[in-house]
Amino acid sequence: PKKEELLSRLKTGKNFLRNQDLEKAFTEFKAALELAQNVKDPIEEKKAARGLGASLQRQGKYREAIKYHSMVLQISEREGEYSGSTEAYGAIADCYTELGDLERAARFYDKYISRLESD
Amino acid sequence: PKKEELLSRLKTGKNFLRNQDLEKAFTEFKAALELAQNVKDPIEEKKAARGLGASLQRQGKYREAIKYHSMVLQISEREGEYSGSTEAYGAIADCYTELGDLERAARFYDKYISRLESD
Amino acid sequence: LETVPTIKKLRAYAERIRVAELDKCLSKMGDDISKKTRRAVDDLSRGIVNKLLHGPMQHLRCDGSDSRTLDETLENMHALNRMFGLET
Amino acid sequence: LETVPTIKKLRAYAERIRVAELDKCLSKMGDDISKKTRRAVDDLSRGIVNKLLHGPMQHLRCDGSDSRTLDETLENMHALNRMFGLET
Repeated sequence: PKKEELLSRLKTGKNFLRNQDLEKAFTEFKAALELAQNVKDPIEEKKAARGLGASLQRQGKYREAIKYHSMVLQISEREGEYSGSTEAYGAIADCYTELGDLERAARFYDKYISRLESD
Repeated sequence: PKKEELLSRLKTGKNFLRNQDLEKAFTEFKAALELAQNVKDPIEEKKAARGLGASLQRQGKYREAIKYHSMVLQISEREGEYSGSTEAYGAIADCYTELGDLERAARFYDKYISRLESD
Repeated sequence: LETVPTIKKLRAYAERIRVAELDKCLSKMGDDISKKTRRAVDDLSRGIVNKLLHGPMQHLRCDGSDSRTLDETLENMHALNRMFGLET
Repeated sequence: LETVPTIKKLRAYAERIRVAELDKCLSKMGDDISKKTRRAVDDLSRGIVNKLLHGPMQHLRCDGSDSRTLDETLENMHALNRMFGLET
């Protein structure tokens, strides 16, 4: 049942995100993140973190967005399962670009680019 | 049963093509083309014609390949169903490029390019 | 017309990627997929490639009626040759 | 570093195409698809986009240690800006 709620939160979060309903999306993904940590499902945990990052990023809250995109990378490291990492590096770099920190953006884009050919 | 044979011929043709077994591929697609015309299935007829074009093209028989790629376009016109047309324009242009007829290649590439954004 | 061979090479480059990724996808999906699904993923792969190629392809086919356009078209060609390693 | 914003815009351009085509594909496939299938088509769409972008992205990040490389990188950037209409 918790797993079901998790999946449903992720789904509504995605729909809110798609409709640019960013604060509602944030709330859903936040709940999903807690549920995912509760049931110890790292794949869904990453999806929630990525959704949080995307919601904040589209609101222009780049520093907070970086926090959640970085969480995706941390979960990958913790689990040794790297799905979503390429996208996370790219998103973090996008945020630094918006913040005008092109040096740091370039470093994250380099990680992103070096992963584009892998799967 | 004819329809089944048709689908199976297309499938083996594709596998031969993939393994660069080009003459065997040609034979399969040729049989498939006749079957498709027999059972009046224009979608599969186009697939067979395209397979024939591809087999010939990879053998360097560009003029003959153009004949079959053009057949795809004719079937589309006849049926008012244009799946495969973008690819056919591109393939014909590729053949003219190989033949050194860049003028004609350019004309077909223009048709190809104008269709890239449609579905 | 100098750009025509580049169009051919770029198409071939993208097609190799498309077929390789489509094969991976189909092998993940197994043999029990419907014709409709098979068609949908094929369309997906073509749709992405075609829409991504549209801009570059168009900019390889400026008609060159004034010299600036021709220069730009050739610059586009050189950049594409470099970026996709098409010059082999 | 001048090329960093172009990387961002090119990523966004490709992502819009990817999402649009993926949505079309999923709506053709209906609601009854398995998680495995859903994952496979998502991977397909990302695989094609990432592999197609790899060359251009790499050529926007030459380190510019000698001037020729820097010039080429900027030419690549200008060509990409033109071809994908990124300069808006």
